[in-house]
Amino acid sequence: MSVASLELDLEVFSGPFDLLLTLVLREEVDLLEVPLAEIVVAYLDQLESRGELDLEVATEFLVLIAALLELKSRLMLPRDDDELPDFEPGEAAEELLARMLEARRYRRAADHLAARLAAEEGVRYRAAPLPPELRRARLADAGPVYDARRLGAALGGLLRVPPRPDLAHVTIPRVSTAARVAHLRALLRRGATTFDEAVRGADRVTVAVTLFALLELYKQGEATWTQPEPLGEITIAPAGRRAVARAVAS
Amino acid sequence: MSELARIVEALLFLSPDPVGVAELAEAAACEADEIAAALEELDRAYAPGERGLQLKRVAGGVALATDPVAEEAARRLLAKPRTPPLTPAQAETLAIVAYLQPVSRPEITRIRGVAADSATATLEERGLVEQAGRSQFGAVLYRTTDRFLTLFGLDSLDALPSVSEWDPSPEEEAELRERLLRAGEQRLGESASA
Amino acid sequence: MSELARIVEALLFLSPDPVGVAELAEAAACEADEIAAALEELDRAYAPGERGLQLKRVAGGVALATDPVAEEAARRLLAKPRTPPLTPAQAETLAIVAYLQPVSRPEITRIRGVAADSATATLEERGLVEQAGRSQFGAVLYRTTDRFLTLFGLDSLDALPSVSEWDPSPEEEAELRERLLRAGEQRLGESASA
Repeated sequence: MSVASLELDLEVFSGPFDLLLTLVLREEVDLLEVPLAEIVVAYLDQLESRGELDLEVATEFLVLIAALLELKSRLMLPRDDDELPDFEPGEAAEELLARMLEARRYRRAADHLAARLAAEEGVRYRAAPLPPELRRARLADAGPVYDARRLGAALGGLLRVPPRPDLAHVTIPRVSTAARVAHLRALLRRGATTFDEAVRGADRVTVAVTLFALLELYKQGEATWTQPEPLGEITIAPAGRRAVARAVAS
Repeated sequence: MSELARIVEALLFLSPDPVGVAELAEAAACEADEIAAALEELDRAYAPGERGLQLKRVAGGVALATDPVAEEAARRLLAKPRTPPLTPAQAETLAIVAYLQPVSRPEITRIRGVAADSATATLEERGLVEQAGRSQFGAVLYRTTDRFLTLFGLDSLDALPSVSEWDPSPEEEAELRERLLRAGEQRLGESASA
Repeated sequence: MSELARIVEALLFLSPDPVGVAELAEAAACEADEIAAALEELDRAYAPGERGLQLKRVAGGVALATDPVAEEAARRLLAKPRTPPLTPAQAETLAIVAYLQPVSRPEITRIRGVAADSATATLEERGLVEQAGRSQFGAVLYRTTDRFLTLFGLDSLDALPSVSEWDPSPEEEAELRERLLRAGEQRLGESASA
């Protein structure tokens, strides 16, 4: 089977592949309207139904379809006229032909290389580690390979202190968890309270740190908290013996 | 055998890669023409059919290698083939790299009409090609290695036949042209007359 | 030389380890006494002083090895010291040791602002620095080696280039060590407060 006799049934064209090729090159069929993917699928179908792969034919098909793809993509991309003039039908055919000739040239070079490799069959080179006495170099065999200036430059780099970055524009809020724990304990000494109460008038960072403080108290067993519904009010209550003991002591 | 020839023989035995004459001269602390004379002496000692080893000029240097007479036994002793043969895709990719180097993978793909990624990767893994920087468009460029020259028994890339030798003949070109155009036109004629 | 002797020669050439007579016989598909005869033939070819290689009987079999005549040349050709390029961390550490020696690892760390353990270990392994006793606080002290001088092409430590060329504030009076430590601490202080 040759590529030429690949039967196609496309919307814009029905017939053998080589006829399509000719019509495209003579611009009787607009390449832009030819779905190349369908040609590939048709080719694969045919391959499958035949159950064998002729490399020669397969390569020819690939070269042809690749050339068509490139021609089509060039047609699809608008270009400046002086950069790349439109193909005349004859030129397109020449381009396709040149492509196939080039592929053929390197296929032959490949045959030559494969033959050369086969001719060297049986010529083996030695791949053994060096004897131990040669593995460790003697100082006498060494020459200068490093530049001492590199050391001076490295030391100069270490003497340099980068200028202190100006942090004046950054305000660093200072809220400590300890302070918020103390604040919560003070509230809880008077009984149950709410989270809103605990963070009344506070900024976002303080609200966040207060939440950490509350987690800390919960972990210590000093407080429990409940929230009946999502986004609802959080009630905080003193809990456990330690809290009671603390309340009694105070 | 002269002492210098003996030294050169030992150096070639130890060195994992082909060694150039200049390197041999530096190691043996002598002149290049003395090395050349020693190599001639070794050439006589290793005349074809004399020994189990031969003196090869490959990859711009000299190397000792086995004579194919021992291949069958070597395969049994070492339990591995010398180097696996190339698949057609690998051979084509290698040919394109050998003749056009440095060459990028997209360029190889353009010539072959089919992606060369796996073939290039295998050739690189087998040490036959290596990366050689990047093209102005950022694609990795490939070139052949000294190992390629050694395994293919080539002294240098110049030892490859000129690429024009592989050009299809005018007859072939004409035939291809025929197949591209006339075959289709013929069908066109047929369908018109049908 | 007989074909079998040639084959045995090639097998010994290829094998990195000594090969037993039985193994040779199996590989060459022949009898052990034929191998013995081939080895005798090779013994004559490799008679002492004849070649750059010798046929040796060692534990476990027969091996080809180089004749001591080539030892000096082989050393020059193949025993190249391993001198990979220095990383910036290694260069800094080496510079500190070179200019301040003897210097302890904690001191190197203070000057660089980052731990120098891996760089120091690599430099020690490559023979560029070595231990030189302990400081009064028990820390290992380092100094450079003769190998360091050779690889940097220096006659002595006095030949180290003056730092003034790379010094950002050469007018300062303080001693180099003191200034390096101060700079290191300033860098460290910054990264801690940042």
